[in-house]
Amino acid sequence: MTTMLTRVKGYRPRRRHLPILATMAMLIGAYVYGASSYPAFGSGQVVLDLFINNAFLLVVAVGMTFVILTGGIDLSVGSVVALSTVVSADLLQNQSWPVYAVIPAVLVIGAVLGFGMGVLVHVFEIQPFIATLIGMFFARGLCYTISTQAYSIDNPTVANLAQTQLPLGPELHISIGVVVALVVVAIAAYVLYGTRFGRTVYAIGGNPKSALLMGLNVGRTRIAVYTLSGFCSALGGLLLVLYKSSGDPLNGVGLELTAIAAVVIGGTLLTGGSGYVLGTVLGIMVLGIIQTLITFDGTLNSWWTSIITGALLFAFIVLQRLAGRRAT
Amino acid sequence: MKVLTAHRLFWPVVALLVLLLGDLIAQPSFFALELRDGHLYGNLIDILKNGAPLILIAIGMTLVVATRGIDLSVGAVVAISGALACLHISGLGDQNSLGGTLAAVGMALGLAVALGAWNGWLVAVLGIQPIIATLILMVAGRGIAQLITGGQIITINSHPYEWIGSGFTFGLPSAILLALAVFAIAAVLVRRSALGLLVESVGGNPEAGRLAGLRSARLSWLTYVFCALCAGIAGLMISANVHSADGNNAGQFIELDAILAIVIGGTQLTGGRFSLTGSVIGALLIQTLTTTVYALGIAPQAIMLFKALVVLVVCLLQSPVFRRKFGRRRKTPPPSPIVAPEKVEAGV
Amino acid sequence: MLRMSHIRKEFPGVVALDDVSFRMFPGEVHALMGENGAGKSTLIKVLTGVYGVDAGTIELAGNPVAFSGPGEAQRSGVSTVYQEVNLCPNLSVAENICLGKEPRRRGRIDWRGMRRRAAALLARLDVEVDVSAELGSCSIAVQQLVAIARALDVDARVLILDEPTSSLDTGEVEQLLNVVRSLREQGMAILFVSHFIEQVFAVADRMTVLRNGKLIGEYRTEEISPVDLVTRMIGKELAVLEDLEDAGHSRSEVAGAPVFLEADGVGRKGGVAPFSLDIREGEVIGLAGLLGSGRTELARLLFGADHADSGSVRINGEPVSLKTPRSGLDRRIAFCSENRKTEGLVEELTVRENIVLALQASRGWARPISRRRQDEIAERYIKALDIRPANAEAKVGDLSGGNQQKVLLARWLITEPRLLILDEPTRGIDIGAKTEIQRLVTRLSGEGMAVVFISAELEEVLRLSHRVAVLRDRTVVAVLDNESLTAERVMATMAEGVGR
Amino acid sequence: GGGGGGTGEGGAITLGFAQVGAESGWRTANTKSIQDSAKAAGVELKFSDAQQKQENQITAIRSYIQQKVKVIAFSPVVESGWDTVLKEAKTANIPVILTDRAVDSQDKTLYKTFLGSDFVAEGKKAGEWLAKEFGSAAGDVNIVELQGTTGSAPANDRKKGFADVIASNPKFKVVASQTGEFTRAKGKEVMEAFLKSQPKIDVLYAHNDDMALGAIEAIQAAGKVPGKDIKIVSVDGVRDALQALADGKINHVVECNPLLGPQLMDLVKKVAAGEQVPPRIETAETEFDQAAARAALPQRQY
Ligand SMILES: Nc1ncnc2c1ncn2[C@@H]1O[C@H](COP(=O)(O)OP(=O)(O)OP(=O)(O)O)[C@@H](O)[C@H]1O
Ligand SMILES: Nc1ncnc2c1ncn2[C@@H]1O[C@H](COP(=O)(O)OP(=O)(O)OP(=O)(O)O)[C@@H](O)[C@H]1O
Ligand SMILES: [Mg+2]
Ligand SMILES: [Mg+2]
Repeated sequence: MTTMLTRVKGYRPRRRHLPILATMAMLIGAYVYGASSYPAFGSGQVVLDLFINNAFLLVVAVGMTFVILTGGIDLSVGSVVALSTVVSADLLQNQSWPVYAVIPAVLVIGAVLGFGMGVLVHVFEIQPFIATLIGMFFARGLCYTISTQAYSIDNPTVANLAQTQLPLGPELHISIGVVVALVVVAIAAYVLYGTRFGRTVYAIGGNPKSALLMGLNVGRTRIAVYTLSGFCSALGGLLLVLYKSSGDPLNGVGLELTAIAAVVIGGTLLTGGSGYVLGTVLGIMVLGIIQTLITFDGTLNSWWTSIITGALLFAFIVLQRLAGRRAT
Repeated sequence: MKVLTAHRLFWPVVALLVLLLGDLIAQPSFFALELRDGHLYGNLIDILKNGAPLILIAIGMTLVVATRGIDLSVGAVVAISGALACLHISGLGDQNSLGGTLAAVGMALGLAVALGAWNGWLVAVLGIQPIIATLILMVAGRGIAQLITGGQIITINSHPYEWIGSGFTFGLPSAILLALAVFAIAAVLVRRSALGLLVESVGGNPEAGRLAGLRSARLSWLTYVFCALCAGIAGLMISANVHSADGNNAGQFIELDAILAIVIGGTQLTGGRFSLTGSVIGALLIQTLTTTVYALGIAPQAIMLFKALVVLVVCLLQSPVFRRKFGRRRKTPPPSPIVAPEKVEAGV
Repeated sequence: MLRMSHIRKEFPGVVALDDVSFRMFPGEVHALMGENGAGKSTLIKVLTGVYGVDAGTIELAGNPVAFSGPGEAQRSGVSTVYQEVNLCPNLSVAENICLGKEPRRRGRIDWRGMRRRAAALLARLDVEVDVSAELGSCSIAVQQLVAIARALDVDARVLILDEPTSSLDTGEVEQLLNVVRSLREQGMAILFVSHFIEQVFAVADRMTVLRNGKLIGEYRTEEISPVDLVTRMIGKELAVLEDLEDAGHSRSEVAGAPVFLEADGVGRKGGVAPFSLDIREGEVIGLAGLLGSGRTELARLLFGADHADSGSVRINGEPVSLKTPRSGLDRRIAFCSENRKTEGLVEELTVRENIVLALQASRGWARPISRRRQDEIAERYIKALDIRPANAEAKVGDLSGGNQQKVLLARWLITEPRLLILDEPTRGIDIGAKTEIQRLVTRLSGEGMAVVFISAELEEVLRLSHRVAVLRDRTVVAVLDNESLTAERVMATMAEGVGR
Repeated sequence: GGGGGGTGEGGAITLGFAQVGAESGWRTANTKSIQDSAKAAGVELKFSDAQQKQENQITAIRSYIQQKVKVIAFSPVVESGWDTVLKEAKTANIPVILTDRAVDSQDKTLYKTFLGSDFVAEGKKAGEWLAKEFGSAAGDVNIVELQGTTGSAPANDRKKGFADVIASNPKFKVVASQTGEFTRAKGKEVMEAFLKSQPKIDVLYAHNDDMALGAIEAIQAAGKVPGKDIKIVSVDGVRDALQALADGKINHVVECNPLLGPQLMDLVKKVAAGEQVPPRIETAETEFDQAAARAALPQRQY
């Protein structure tokens, strides 16, 4: 007996791409608005500065994207960033370690912290929010025990790297941090799209119980994702070291929220299972462009700055939402 | 005994007691209570008084969390409500006038409710993810609070207003009495009516709730309003406690503490089952932790590490997996955590 | 091939398996039989390492094993389709089939190859869907088929199918059984769980019967008759099917009754094409159609779960707008969804809470149902539908699949609706309970309740309905009077759309 | 929105100012002073608020460079980590003025001048007052300290300056020191705990006025008299503190002057005109005792 299962393969709009498209359109809109209001805004360097200023955040947010895609959250990123800068500063300045030894050391510390949180989440079934909050307290506490003061790094290699400008054209340049960040984004996008690990991340976000029954290695992937986020935070910390040539235990206070906001504005669902790294890049651009617009305006006092930031955030999010709705 | 340890509030309560015991050992006079100016005075009273705002916010946020939401804007609402009330009172001819103070309180709470309605609208009507929806107010709200205070700290001198934050009634801090009153009202409202069940269903499986005919949007909207109202009251308390409104610092990072309290109290951030009593215990635990830090004289640099350690221990104790792995003393594997939470909760 | 000896598994308060032994041979289909809650799914989960055992041993091909989880079981050649659809709704059909064993090229997932392989596997089951569509947008039946296709993908030695046919139509079932037979030819050991006795007899070589977590016995198919089997499953004689068998309803029986609901040109773009239908009080309308023909979509429109973008609905002659489930509930329409897991139950809540949910929703939050009433209602329906364990405070998520289905049904029955829409209400329910439900439907319609009844089992539809609406390609192609209606006739209509 | 960058057509100087944030009344007064005096001096001000984040300040400075402002001024959130962006400013030929806090850069050519106060000196002044006040006291002097936000420069420096001075006399003992995060609420909460854990407190040293004001309430609630039973010294000199000083609840306030605006505008004009300026200018700061507080109160704006 045959069944007649002819289903029309008509055009089904790629609903999951809509938020990203909408965000992109709004970014362009914001840029055009900025360029028409403030002449200096139109120079390409303003866009490149967005990347230069946010390179470290981008790396952190990429790690966060992985975690959020599994339906988790990582609150420790800000503290781990701070810890990385403090450890780098301490090792370079006080212990006189060479740069090429400091980099792996810091990355390992970040990854180990992430791994620990992953174990808490997966093995002991502690809610991600709390497990990483513990990590947040812990890393920040370590910062303070190393130093309560910010200090400069005057290592010549670091200074060199920090001040290298890679020219992209007349009066246009980017920093080494941007290159690193873009490489991280590219790798992350590839991993999420093209590897088994990446797809498992999505599966866990979709339904962790099912993922387990489907025979996927949920435990390893979960722990790996937090380890990855710890690693990315440490890398972000290193980029911040390059950016500021200093270590500061107060670095990255509230950074976790900025990173989460960027990821979510980029269209990733906080419940997991849906989203793209590219969206995260756009999310960061949105936050960055809001800040840049306000700086260019330069007439707002402190509280109006907060209020207008909130209002612009609102405008972006609602427009994105409505665009997504309209088209479905 | 087994029933007792299986209760989901058992471990948080144990942690709270252990912490208090530690205080007692470190500082034998820790539990000392004396009567001063007709009211009780001592560390325990401080814990209750200073913990009251957190308790309130944790109660409000518990319901939001139960519907799978989160409210990051409570800190901003705290600042705004305190600022508005103090602004109004500072403009009064007679700051001690009861009517003027009541008007100020009414205005502040009214604004708080409006802010909650705004959050709820973004989440329930526009369907924006809660964390982002409330982030908007978290960012803008600080600005609004500072706009109200003009960036300065508004100092006031109003006895009726102070009562909210640092006054005493029946020898006990009025703040804790207020918080307990809100808790009692919320608990009765939630467990004596069907609200609790409906909220838990909406949080447990939103689509199922919708198909069962629940007005889930309205319900989650309401939870945001309630949460903001609680935050508003907390804002009054915090500002009344120091007779001043600080638009920038009041309620900073209180959202994190509240969420921590809720989770310690046994409510899952993924929504569904919730426990108001648990959240209250969680909040008390956090406040006790803060007071302990001061009582033990822990150096400021070490506070974070100490907090990390305590929270870690509490969470591990609560984790059935951890107890199963490391608590080999009991012969049968411990049962899954929730046995009959209903009875306890319904009893409040 | 596989031997499980003296297995014991205890959950808090319930002994799910008690000294159960079980074996499987290569090249044989082994059916695991038992009522709802007998312990079938638990046995399977114990076998594949989802749960640890409290006592007993498991041997695979002579070697003792203790899988740490489904992943390890899969790698050791035990491929499983669990009872509830356990897939990721956010991923595409192709991914769901290939997840964890994606074809790769130079370390990178070969997406095209993956889609091809998925399509090929589905074709084996005679399913044709767009494999790059999101799984969540597919009907539960398609999801079930996807889960089966996924299990076929491994070169497994043991294939376990836990109620694979619960929401499939005759056609798909036939196809699936063919696939099972061909796998048997290849020497695979297959464990098959189903509540459909005919299917079991059609395919199984050997059966094991469980009752209340205890082993009743192992039989070769030739040795046992269906009646014997049922008797062993439920522990007593069952002589109920007969009195319903040829009830043979017809439109004329309800001709005099007032029309309850009248749908005129109701439809939804991308859902069902506009249709018109009137339902009289006391009438049972069956919906028949093939997989994905739009029965569920039609039912959802009648309830207001989705809102229609054309047409109008009148209830008792008055025009009404059904835009939300709430509006349906307010008009005393009840809709028991086919997908109990995602659209039905709140797993964390108790049986009692799940049962009273819809009733409570319709009363509003301010008028709580007193705890005593709740207990009473729960008690009554636990008894009426034989929900096990008979504990109103058990978490619904811990119940066996069939018992969950009964809870969902109970939720809607207590709202005392005037129109009851049942979408696959008998999914995964054992014969005893199924008969009970059928009898209930007959009784309720006798009392004047209008019923829309959807079931993949055509016989069941014919047995209960006064009229049968046939859908094809999301269009109502015919509404047939049940008088002297035969399954063949309906099937012909489903296939070709021959008029009335 | 305002027009482009650079020197305005009418010859007005554009000043890009990157403020730390608005974390306290002190800071707000600082901002207001700068905004008001910019207006008065005819300087076009591009203001930005970094919300206590160095990254934001760097971002703002970069955007000022893009906008080609004439002069850049900023109050560094922290002292370290400015070399890269300051080099960019230097390359773009934009002079930089630091206000309020210095940076610890080795290369002193990266900025033209520093205008502000010295936190260490403030701590010292508080210590000196204490040494004078209790110099003749018999027995130990038990001090409790309310620190600012852990890790912040004012907290670190005010603690250090104070500690340096009192170290010379062994009878001064800091019996408890805890962070009050620069806020009244925390100041009160911590003081409440101190009052219970410390049997005898003679002096309270608070890193800012707000914490002292909070602590006063705790002291009163404990049935003690602030200013008498426990002497109080704090830093900043905001209006409420001077009032408390006048009322005798605080004993001494070291001023940290936020009203840098007029001085800054002078410097901006000079720097813009290419004039030479001294590398370091300390703001005029006093200390207040009760009489000075009474005198200063009527004019206090913040
Ligand atoms: N996780 C669990 N926690 C507690 N009890 C459970 C759990 N899983 C199953 N049970 C209980 O174990 C018993 C056996 O359930 P099981 O799912 O194996 O039944 P089944 O034979 O598959 O029934 P059905 O035909 O309805 O699917 C039931 O009484 C059920 O309530
Ligand atoms: N061309 C198609 N592409 C993708 N999905 C389709 C297509 N046609 C139908 N569907 C899916 O099939 C379902 C429509 O049928 P519906 O669920 O109403 O079928 P049904 O008759 O109840 O069949 P069953 O429940 O047995 O699958 C919808 O979930 C719809 O998303
Ligand atoms: Mg089962
Ligand atoms: Mg269907």
